[in-house]
Amino acid sequence: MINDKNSQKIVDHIHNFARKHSLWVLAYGTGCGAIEIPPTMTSRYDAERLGVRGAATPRQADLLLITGYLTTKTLKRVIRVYEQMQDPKYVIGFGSCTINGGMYYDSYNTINALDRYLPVDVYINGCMPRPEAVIAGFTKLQELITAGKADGAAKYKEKLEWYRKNQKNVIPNWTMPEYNW
Amino acid sequence: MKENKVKLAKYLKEHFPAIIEKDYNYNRIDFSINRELVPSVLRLLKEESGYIHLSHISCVDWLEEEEFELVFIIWSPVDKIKILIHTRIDRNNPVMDNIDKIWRQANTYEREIKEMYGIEFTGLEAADEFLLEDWNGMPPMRRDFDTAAYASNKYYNRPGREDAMDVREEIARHSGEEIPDFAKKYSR
Amino acid sequence: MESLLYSILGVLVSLILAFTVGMTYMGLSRKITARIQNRIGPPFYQNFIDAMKLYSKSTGIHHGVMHHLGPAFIMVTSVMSLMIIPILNDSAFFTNMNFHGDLIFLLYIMTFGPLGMALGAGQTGNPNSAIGVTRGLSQMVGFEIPWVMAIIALMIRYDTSSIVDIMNIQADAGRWIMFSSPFTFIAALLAMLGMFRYSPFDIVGAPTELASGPMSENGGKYLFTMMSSSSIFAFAKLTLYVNLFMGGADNLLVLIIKTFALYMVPLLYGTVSPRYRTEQAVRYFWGWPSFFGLLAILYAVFF
Amino acid sequence: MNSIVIIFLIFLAGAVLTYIGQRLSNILGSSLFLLTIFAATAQFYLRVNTGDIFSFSLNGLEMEWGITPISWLFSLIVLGLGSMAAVYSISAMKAKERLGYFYFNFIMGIFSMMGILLSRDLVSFFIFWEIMTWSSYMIVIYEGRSVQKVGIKYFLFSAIGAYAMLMAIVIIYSQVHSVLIEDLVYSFSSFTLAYKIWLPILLLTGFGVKAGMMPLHVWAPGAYSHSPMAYSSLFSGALSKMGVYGMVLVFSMLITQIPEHLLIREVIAWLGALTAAIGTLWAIAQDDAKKLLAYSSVAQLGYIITGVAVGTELAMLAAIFLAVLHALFKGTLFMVVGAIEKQTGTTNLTEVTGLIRKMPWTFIAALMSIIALAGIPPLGGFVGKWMLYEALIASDHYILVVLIFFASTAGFLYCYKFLFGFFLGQEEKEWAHVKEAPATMVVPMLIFSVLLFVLGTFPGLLLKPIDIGMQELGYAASEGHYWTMSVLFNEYGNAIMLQPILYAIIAIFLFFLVFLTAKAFKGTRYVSTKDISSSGEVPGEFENLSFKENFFQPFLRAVEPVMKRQIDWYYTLVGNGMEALFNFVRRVYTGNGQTYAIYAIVFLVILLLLKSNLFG
Amino acid sequence: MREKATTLYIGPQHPGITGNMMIRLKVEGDTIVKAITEVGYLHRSFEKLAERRNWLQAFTLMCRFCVPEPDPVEETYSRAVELLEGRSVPDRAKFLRVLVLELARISSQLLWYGGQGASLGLYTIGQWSVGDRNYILDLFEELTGARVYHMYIWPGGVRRDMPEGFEKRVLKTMDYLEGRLDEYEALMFDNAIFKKRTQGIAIIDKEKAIEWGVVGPPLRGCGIKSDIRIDDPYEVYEHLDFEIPVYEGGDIWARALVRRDEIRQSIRIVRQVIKEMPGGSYYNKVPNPQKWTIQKGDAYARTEAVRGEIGFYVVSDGSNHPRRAHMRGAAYVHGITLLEDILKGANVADVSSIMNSLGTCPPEIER
Repeated sequence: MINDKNSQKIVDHIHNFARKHSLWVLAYGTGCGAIEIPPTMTSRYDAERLGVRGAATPRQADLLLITGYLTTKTLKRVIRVYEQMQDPKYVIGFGSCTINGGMYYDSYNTINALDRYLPVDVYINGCMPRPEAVIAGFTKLQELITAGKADGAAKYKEKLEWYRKNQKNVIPNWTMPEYNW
Repeated sequence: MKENKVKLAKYLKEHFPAIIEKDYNYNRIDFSINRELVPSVLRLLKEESGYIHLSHISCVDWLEEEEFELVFIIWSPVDKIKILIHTRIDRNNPVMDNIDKIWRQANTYEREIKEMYGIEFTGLEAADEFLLEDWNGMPPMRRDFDTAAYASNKYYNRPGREDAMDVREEIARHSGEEIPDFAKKYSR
Repeated sequence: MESLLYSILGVLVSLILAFTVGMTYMGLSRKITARIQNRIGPPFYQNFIDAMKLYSKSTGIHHGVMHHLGPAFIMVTSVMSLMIIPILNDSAFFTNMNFHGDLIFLLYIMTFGPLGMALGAGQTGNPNSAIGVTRGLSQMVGFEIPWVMAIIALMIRYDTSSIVDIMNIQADAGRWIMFSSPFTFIAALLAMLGMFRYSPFDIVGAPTELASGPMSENGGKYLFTMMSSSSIFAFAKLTLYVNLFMGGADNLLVLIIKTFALYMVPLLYGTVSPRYRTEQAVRYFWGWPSFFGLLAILYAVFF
Repeated sequence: MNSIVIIFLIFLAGAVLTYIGQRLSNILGSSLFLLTIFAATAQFYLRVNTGDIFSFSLNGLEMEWGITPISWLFSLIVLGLGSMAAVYSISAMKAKERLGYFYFNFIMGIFSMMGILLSRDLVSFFIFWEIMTWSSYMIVIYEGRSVQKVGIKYFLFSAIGAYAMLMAIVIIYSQVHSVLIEDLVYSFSSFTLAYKIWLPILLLTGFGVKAGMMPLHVWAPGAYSHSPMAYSSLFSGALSKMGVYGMVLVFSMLITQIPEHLLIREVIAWLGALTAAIGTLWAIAQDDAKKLLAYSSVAQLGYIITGVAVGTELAMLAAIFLAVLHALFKGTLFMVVGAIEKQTGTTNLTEVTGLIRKMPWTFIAALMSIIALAGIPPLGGFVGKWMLYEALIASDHYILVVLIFFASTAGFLYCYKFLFGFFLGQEEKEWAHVKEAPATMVVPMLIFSVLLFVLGTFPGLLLKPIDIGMQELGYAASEGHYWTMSVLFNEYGNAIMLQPILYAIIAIFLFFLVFLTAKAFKGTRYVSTKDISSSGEVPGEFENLSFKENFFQPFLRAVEPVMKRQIDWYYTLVGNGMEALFNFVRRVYTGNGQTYAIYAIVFLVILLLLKSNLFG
Repeated sequence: MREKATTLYIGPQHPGITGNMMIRLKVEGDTIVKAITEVGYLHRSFEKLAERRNWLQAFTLMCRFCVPEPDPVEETYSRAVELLEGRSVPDRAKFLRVLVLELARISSQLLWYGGQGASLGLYTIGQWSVGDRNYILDLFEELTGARVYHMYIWPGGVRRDMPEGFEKRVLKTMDYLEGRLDEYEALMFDNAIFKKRTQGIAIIDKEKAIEWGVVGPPLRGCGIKSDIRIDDPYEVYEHLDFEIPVYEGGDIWARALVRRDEIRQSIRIVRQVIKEMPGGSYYNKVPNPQKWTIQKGDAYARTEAVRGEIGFYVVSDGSNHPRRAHMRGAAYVHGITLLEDILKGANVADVSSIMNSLGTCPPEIER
């Protein structure tokens, strides 16, 4: 509708402002990090004051929290859920396990580096990350959104083949329905 | 406690002469028996002696001895004694009798042991997959399954996992941030 | 022609007003809930940001034409009911289209949206949506009974089915219907609890039961439309209640105070109530609220 | 020759010719069938004027055929729906057996209904009534022995109604010594009180059976749902309206002459409202679309009966308006079911799913009719419902309003179930082959949908003839008082202006349609219904994602006490087992058409004998 | 051919699920005709990994078995290893362990309050109780250095002594909590709707409870007094004075009442422990972990965790790492067979509530 470059910039700015202050987290506790989500959301830490709130289904969500280690079985579901989310969408990796496998580095059932399979915008380290750290992660993501750098979803589309190759490497039976992006 | 255990051992000996008893201190007593008799021992203990609670079923892989050891741990709230019943089965032909008719919860244990060790429980009715999805290798809990090798083959390992490497600078370079002073002074 | 333009302008202004006020109320409700829950809560304008975010989603999916149109149906209901509810007493500007409709028309136009939403949710093929819809429609049958009883009582008592007339009657008598026909008010208020779908009547989109029910497949722009629609509708409903039972409002400030006070009822009740099951909710509405509705009718007939 | 007689001759000759023609060839049969109905329709509307009277005497019995405004109005239903259903049935009945039989009875049905409307004496009224019962009965049992139980139920109740009516006619004749309706009306006030009470009750029993009034509605769900859908639309849309027609006559002519405190009005109005409520609840519980629509018809007729029984100007206006609309939307809905049955082979709402993209036109027709049925503005159903509520409130029937409103709101449930069941939900592989129904089936439905739409905004088009008909029945003119072309008024003088509402709705709808669709506002794209957010899981191949079974279970649980027993149960209780009763009836009556014909003839003979021997 | 009943997925991505697991519900109307649980989304194979670690390294894995209540698992593992080795634990360590265990019990029950409330749409109680739970986590943080995974109870004792003035802060927190509990109970247990939603739902009768091996609060909610702290006492529980709440009924309501009372009892225990805390050492030092070998044998230790009985079967082959460390989770029984059985015939609306009341915890099942 608006072709002018400057006004596009302004529109982008407004959009980014809205996006960063309204992060709807998909209700999916993939790992043990899920235990620190309730404290983050409830009275002491109250992430809702940053505009972070839960969303029940992937269609409504903006933010996918990978709360800890991912088994291959969960990874398959996470990929499906992630692909059902609407752009722009963000991924936060929680805890050491998502970064390099953490203490499960030698487990036969968990992946060791999340960003090979999904585009991660922000990692929060720790085991467990404390609610403060989680909130710091949210603010970091907000900064990235403002700067326009939280473009994981775009990267994912761009490098889809690479991601798919990695995903299919670890998921033995790839029975996903056909998506049209 | 002590006399109860002696009585119990005597009682079981009467019914199952082959049973081997081993007493531990406090409230534990162990019995070993061959696998065919395990269900009848358990049924006897549950129905006649009040050992109504099946606390645990475990499996140990004795690779060196080519055997699996199955351990059934049962508990009586009246006697307050826990009994460990050990049985050994051939590792190359691992078959065991199903006891989920005696205790319903045994079903879950057996499903897991079947999946993790590849032990067949005769007459077990449950879905094939329990914890693993589309697993078609060696049952992973067997001693000869090398999980570290499997993991390093299958999954990408991020560099820096090797012991005692300081990755902070690399992370900082990657994310374009300064390392805060307080972080600098800690070192391994 | 000029008057048409004038009323279209009035409609647009009241739409913007309803959207703003409704959104702010919802934001405030989040804030108030948060305070009850010992939290700071989001800023009161959080809902505007959320709406903006939803609109700025760069992709959106639908599962077919009814799903696509569902939000439009809902919007028709919200805007239509806003249009036939006068916003202020004796205001030329905010009369909208109130002379075109009456209470029974309002009852029916209010069901247009749920049906549209139900159709939209139905086409997604998501079983959660379908279950949510069955729950929502069942609940609607529940709360419409006391609500229609209250409306009939009003019509009997005041010999009119026009909202404007009822407002004028209150202005003339100098007494709110809330006090002069208390049973009617109670029945309508209890029905309102269901209409607002806060706990304990939030059975439609109950997250822990059905993900988010009929909205399971709606994201981005659809959710934005539904969100705006529900805030407009909330304002319309509150204004209607204020008009019918609390003497209407002479200016916007009074209107906002009155609607907000009314809004607190479902909100505060919601924060301390668990959720009913569907049949319990339906039976609840056919219990005490309908009894009060019956009393209201008897009261209107005999007094 | 009199134009009325010509119509009857067209029908009779057409019926026979069609039957013979169908024996010769399909095309000949179908074209004769259509020709007959259209010729008769044309003859009726072009050549017959109100006031045409054909009187004759049979065995000394004065009889009269003629047309009044009110019967002209009902003829709209019969001929309009009849001709559309005829067009529809050409495709719908394609490749079915015994078409000649079907066509014959179809024409005879319309013929008899026209006969009822044109009769101005009770004997020919009764004869045509029996022909109607007989022809519809023949179609109910069209599908053979499997529906015999249903047929017998229909037969049994029709017989009860017929006996009641016959008894009433005999009484009337004994009192008035004439069977002309106007004589009856003229001398009714001189009847004794007992006759004044019993006559309307007997007549209403007869009409109530056809109109499906509780507790005489038991036959209706089965009969509606088991006849071929092409006929069901006529059956539920027009044939049941004959009962309403009779009731209108009884209430406006006879009951106005008896004292109010006898409460006949109240009782019938309550029965109507209860019919509406119970019928709605049972419709919600149905899984078969035909059954659902059948119960829905029972419920809708309940509204109409209530309106007729309350009998104030506005109520009568509303009732007749609703009667016409019911013919439109229920006719369409039965046609929709027929179309779906033809394309998918089943009418089970739990099996068929996701047809919206396969049968879009059918869906539009269904949606329009459903919106009208549910009474949602801006379609026609709203006008009728609104007038009914206002009439009930104005005539102090407050609890009835609540009951009717309950039925109407609960009606949304089955409306949604119908739409969701067939058209929405998952698109399953097993229905991937389904195509849109042929044009001859779709066009009648769409015509009706357009009519519903037009009547929603310009109800005056229909209210005008109703008004004229009601004036004939002795009501004051209501135009300008209760309605104008597109404005409705209630007793309090509040108005609903339908035009601005329509325009506003269209404007809002279009605005958001554009908003949701246009690229400029970030367009969206279609994804298949298989790609739903099912908690991250990929549904298995055989897993059913369509939520169909026990659709409204929570609601039905809430109303469980009311629905514990079908009305049938009470009949079974009374008759020491309906099964036993059926068996008895089956022994008396073998279940084929001929015996019914014999039965009807016997009736006639008895009537004539009675005439000459008893009262001669 | 398509199935008749509709498939409804509860989880893994679902707001109502109590962890990363899936229940495939087959529903007709809102009645569940069949429920199939599917687990394995969290299977990391701790036990396999533990076989590759030495005795002390394995302990860091163990506490991560069950997220909401890591301490009972640490306790059970440590005690199993101690039993196996015959290592004794100082008295002070025992008291500290009981302190941590009971604090963990309170914290977990507070989390349950949130789960049970939210599953029925009462979000306020969750906000309160999970918020107040932070005070307990603060205590943990002070004592152990971590909020969630404390790694405090380890073989040979505990890892640290109490800091200065810790007792006072514990007591203060307990006083505060006790006051708050009244509010929770008023909000939840005095609520007519809550009663309507829980009474008579998901009934387990006594015979079934025994037959299916139910443990913990669900068992006590059936009217069976069974608690390992009394039946098979460990640490110092036999010297403490507390009651085991038992309620008849076997429905969600009874289980909720049991949990409600358990918090009060835990507070009572904590107060006693603080009062009777002996002095002395808190740790019997183990050898250099790399060289720490344990003689061949096996041991089984059981603990009453919040959800019920957990047990550790530890086997040593004489080396410096466990041959087998097999845990039995409390939810292992409730989570699969029993849940499937109870859900059959239940209402869709109650699934989440039932899971919360049974205390289904997938990580414990899957390990």
